[in-house]
Amino acid sequence: METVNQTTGKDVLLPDDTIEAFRAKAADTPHPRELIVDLLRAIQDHHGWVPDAGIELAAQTLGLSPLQLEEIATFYDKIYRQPVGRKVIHLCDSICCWTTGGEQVAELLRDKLGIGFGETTPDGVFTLLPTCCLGACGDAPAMMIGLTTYGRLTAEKIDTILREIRQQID
Amino acid sequence: MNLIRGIKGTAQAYWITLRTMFRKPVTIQYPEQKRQPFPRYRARIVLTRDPDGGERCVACYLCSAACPVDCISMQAAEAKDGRRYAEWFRINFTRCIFCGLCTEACPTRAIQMTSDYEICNRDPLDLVYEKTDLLIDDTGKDPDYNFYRHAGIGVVNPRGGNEDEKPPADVRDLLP
Amino acid sequence: MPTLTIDNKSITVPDGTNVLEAAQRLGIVIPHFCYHEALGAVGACRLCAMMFEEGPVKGLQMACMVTAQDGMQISTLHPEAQELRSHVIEWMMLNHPHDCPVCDEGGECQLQDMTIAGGHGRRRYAGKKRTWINQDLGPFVVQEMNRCIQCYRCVRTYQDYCGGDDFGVMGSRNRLFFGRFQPGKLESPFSGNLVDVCPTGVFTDKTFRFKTRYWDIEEAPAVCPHCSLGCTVIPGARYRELQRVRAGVNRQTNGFFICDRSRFGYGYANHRERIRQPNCQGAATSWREALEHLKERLGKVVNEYGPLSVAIVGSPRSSLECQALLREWTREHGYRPPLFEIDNRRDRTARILAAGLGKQARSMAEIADSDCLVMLGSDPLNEAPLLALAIRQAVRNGCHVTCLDPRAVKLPCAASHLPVQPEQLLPAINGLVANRFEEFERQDQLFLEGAAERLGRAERPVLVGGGDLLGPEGTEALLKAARSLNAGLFVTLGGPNSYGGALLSEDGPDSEEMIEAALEGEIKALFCIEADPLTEGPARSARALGQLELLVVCDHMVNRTARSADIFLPTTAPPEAAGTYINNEGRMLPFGGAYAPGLPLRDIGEGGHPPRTFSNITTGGEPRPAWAILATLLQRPLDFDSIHHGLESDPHFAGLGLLSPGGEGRRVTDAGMLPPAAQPEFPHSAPEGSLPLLVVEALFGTEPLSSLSPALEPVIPEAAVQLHPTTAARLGISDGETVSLRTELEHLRLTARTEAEMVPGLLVAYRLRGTPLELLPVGKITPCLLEKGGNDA
Amino acid sequence: MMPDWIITAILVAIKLGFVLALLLTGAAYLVLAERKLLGRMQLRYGPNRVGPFGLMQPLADAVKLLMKEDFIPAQGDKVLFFIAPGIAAVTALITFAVIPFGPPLRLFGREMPLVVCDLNIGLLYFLGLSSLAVYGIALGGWASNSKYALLGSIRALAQLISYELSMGLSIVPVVLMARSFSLTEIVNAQTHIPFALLNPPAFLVFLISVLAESKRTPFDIPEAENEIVAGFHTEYSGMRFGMFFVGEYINVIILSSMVTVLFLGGWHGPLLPGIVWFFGKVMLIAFLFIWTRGTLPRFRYDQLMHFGWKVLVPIALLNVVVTGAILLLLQG
Repeated sequence: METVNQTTGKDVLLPDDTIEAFRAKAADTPHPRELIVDLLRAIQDHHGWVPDAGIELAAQTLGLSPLQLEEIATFYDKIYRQPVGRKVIHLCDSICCWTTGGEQVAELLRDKLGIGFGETTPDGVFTLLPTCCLGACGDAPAMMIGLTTYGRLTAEKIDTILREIRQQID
Repeated sequence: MNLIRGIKGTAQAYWITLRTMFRKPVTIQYPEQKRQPFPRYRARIVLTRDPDGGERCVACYLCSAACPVDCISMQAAEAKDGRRYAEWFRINFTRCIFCGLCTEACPTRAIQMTSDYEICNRDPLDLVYEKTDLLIDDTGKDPDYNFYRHAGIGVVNPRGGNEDEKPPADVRDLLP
Repeated sequence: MPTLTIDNKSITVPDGTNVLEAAQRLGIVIPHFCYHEALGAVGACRLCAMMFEEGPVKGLQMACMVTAQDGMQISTLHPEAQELRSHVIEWMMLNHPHDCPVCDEGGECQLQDMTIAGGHGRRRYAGKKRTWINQDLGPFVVQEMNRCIQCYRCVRTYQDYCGGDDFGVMGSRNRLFFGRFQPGKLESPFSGNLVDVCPTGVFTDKTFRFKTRYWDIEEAPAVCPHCSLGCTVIPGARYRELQRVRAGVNRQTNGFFICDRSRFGYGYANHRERIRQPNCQGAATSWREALEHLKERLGKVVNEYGPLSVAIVGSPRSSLECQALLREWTREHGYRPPLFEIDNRRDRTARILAAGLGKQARSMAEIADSDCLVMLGSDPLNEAPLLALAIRQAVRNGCHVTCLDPRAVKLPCAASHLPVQPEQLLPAINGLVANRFEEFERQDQLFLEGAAERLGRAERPVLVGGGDLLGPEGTEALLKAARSLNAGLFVTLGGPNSYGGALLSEDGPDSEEMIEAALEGEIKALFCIEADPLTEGPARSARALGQLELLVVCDHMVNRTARSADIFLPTTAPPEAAGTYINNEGRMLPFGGAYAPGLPLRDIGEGGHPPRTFSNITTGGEPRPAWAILATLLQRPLDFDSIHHGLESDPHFAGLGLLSPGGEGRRVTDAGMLPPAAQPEFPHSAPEGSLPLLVVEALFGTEPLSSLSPALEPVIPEAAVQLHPTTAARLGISDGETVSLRTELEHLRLTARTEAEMVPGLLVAYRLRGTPLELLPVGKITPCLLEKGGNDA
Repeated sequence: MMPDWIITAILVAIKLGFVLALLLTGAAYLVLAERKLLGRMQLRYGPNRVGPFGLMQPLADAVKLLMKEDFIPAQGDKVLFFIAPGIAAVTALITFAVIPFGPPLRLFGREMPLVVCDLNIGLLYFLGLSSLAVYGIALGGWASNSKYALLGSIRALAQLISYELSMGLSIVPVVLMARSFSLTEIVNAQTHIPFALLNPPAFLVFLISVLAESKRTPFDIPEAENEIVAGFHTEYSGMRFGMFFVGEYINVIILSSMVTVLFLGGWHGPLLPGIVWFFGKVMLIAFLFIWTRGTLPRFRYDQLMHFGWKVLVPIALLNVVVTGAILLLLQG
């Protein structure tokens, strides 16, 4: 993934061709607002999180005001408006997970990663966030990393998952 | 019988007034003799300061609204640090009836009453007190109370820094 | 028309009324936040719970979400409903700070009222409260987010009703922030309505900050004097200072909202340079002496040159009462008939409209209800902002808006805009009737044919015109078009009482004739009542005024004419006295005086502190209503009854005396009236290489009263000339460059701004007060030379 | 030797001067005495700041009244408004002309009766003037153009008319017993026994009627301050009010004198000089007036009328008949 513009050396939020694609799509739709989430996710995929400049870029691309983007961006907790690690752990803290040992899982994760909720590991790999429900009550306790949901968490399972991810990244 | 009772009753009344005439009057000769007011006696109004030495009055106009004789007037203003204060504050003591409704209305404990009742004067204008005349260097009752420590405006402490407040929220925060 | 019973009281309400409205009609107070008559109900605040005991709906329901139906039996006092309400209000109050003493909303706070009405008297929550860092929202509105109870009224007003897109709600759940993406000025010209609509103190008026409590302010329903729409406003004053203006309710005109020009443009009444004492030749004097002097000088002129040597100029800023007395005065003494607008173009436009409007008249409420709007030469956001809001409501209801205008007309809603040259407006209007557009290019023809087709199909079409651009001829054509298309007509005029002046002047002489007479020396004395011929009048006014022997000016603001007056008589500003305006649809709207004039306490010179000596005399309390000055000169009683009685003998004004301030007003009766004779305008001879310059009104900075307001200074636009990019490219000018602009009389240096949506080949400039641009007549084409640079000037 | 008429004139002037001075200072100090006595009855001191024991208070009051703003109601009848206090004061003053306040005195070799004018119909003169005094009040209330003043004067009219009847009737036995209308004759008829002892009912009725005539408590409904502000003189201020005020207190002196003359034997009394007896008795009655004011509350209007017409008038009438019958029997 290329995140730095080779000529200017600045952070690039989104490659130019993707922006153009979105611009063309926006011109075609009667309500460009429907593209907001897609565009914000695209920026997030590319840049890791959505900075203010990302909101402004998206607004300009879709012909909307930055506020209209920000309304959506701040509404969803899976759109990150602050820097996060390369992988974000969403740990479910809803009732089913809680009754099946969610608290212990949370404790375990905090210990293993050495961070609290809302924090990022010093190596910039993991960010730990609570989330209200992952829709995986049947597999409680559950967490989500990236687009993958992991259920029936145990200490060993967590160890394996974290290790695998670290390996992937390296 | 009625007649006798009537005559007797009338005569008794005359006797009482006559007898009273020879008793010692209860009048206190005021300027020469002075009376010590009771501890809870409430008269002349003052403006107090908060424990940090700032003016307690936030010029909310509630005392002037509560005043039945309209003797309080003021103008609110904003200081650089966001504190709302009285640009000027005036009590016309020629009108004040010391009813105490202003102190009851005061949400910041700024306006309080003292037991000084001797505020007569020959020139009515001398009884129009301005803020400099009213403001004292003391907290009066409730010595620990400071409105701005509870109001959430961020004057005494930064916003969200008061005892009963959470730190400022941020919509861009990652945590829910 | 269902009939329902609420708390054992029966009421029959129109179809579609919700139960909350029905209860309000019965006078039952039920706490609510999210419901607002203009915004509708969303059932979000959960506070208006009522127990539905019998009928089609059963159980505990939100009253605002239930449509009234026959046979409903509802109790507002049911214990369950009361308990729910008290819990809901307690939740809402959890995070609300205890800062009412330092909150400007205190005393007129819906949250205070509803908390008590909801049954929550004492806070039980002892935990920590949520706090926020506020944003700076510009010069008009202060934000204090800690007080927010998440009722969403602000967003629904700003985005849905007013069409702004820079303010909204961010975050989710218990962490909602109502504000902008970044701190900065709220861009919508209706941002001030947040102050009115917020039920608590999150948004308060910055210009009114910490000034006064609700119970101390002197208020009266009034009519906004800043454009011709006649919106109801409520000015409020304390210590002889006009301190704020808030929106009044008039369902026929403005509804519940007003624009920022109306709300924050009130500073003219407190203007420091306002002359508050009569003066003769610049020396202050008393009323008695000034009037004696006036009679003497006037008598001398009349004796020497006859009564026809006296001319009178009234103004569209004056009340109808003043205008009526002016006419009587001239009739009684045989003076020249009065003029009510010195700008000839605006004068004739108003008279033609007043003579012909009749059944085609539409109110703003009817515009909001229209299904097809065609706008011709009208730029509502700049000329009459509330009209834009009415148009937006129409669009929200499915109306299609077509806009023909040389300018880049920006509307807070979708509209199809065709830039046309100013002189193309007339053929376009005629074309709409005949459905023939030969003079236009092929592409434009298609656009216009579409508009004509929609107009023909529509059930409630309205033609919206801008009087300034259309001019007398255009207005006449539009009138004919409206009649033949059986469409409504809504034309904005020059001033708040242009219509009244037009009704009174009928086919009398116009300013051209008067100036001509003055130049020939026939006029020796000129009486200006709230009029400023040197600024607003024809360019020759200065020369004409130089020939006078006596110039009398009655006004409440200082302007060019007032500065050169022989006798100056101070009048009251609109909020200081009662009167009547007739708005551009012919609606008679009386207004009350909110306070008596006087030098504001703040300006007396003791640092805002009231003087320690008491006096019976109000400092600077000399200004009198213009009508009262005239009544004194006419030796009439100083009350409205006799004036209204006199006016009502004219069938137009039937029912005037029955109206009261703050009501919906009443449209003037359509009665035969002679329009002025048609007089085609001859364009100026254009020098070689010149470009047509169109001078127009702007939202801020061009209207004479509001432009004196210090609160509006930060938003007054730069002195600029707008031109199409192609035009700019031809001249080699780029955006933001300083250019030199030469007209016959003036030489200006302006910034050039390119504007892609306007018509090519035309220059557009705002008629900014205090710049030489203010001398150029509005709506007229002035030929001018535009050059790059202009550093030499 | 001076001509006779000059001596007469000088004597009359001396008497007039004496009487005037006496009445005016008497009235002034009666006010002070009343305030002092009422004060003591209410456990207060009364005025004690001006001069020793507050003795200069009347002077201070006079100065104050003279300096006060003289106010005339805008819609009032100016002429009547001017005249009314004068009528009240003057009628009170000239009533004293017929009252003998001591035994005849020998001066310049002539016997001088201590009465300004010894009319043989002195009693009728007194009754006539006391009826005239009503005009001052009635006109004052009318001219003020104020509802309180008007109400006060209407009340005064009704009250004075009612009580004049019983007063007149209670005098009839006195005339019967003294066989004269001359006040000097009446006094002389009581050389040994005062009529108060001979005819107590007439004395009581007269005393009560006289209280009512003076419009003082308990008969002060014409100026009942907690109902109609100050009654007929509500709109009066300054010296014009002062004249009403002085008139009232002179009236008290005169009515006390009349009680003395008609029932208490005038100047007759053992040991002390006659004039001392006379003024002693007057002061006693005046004290009774003040004492009554300190003791009794005000009547209600209907009680007042009831008492006058249904109690006093029948008693007085019966008394006339009984006295007449007894006198006839004694003669026969």
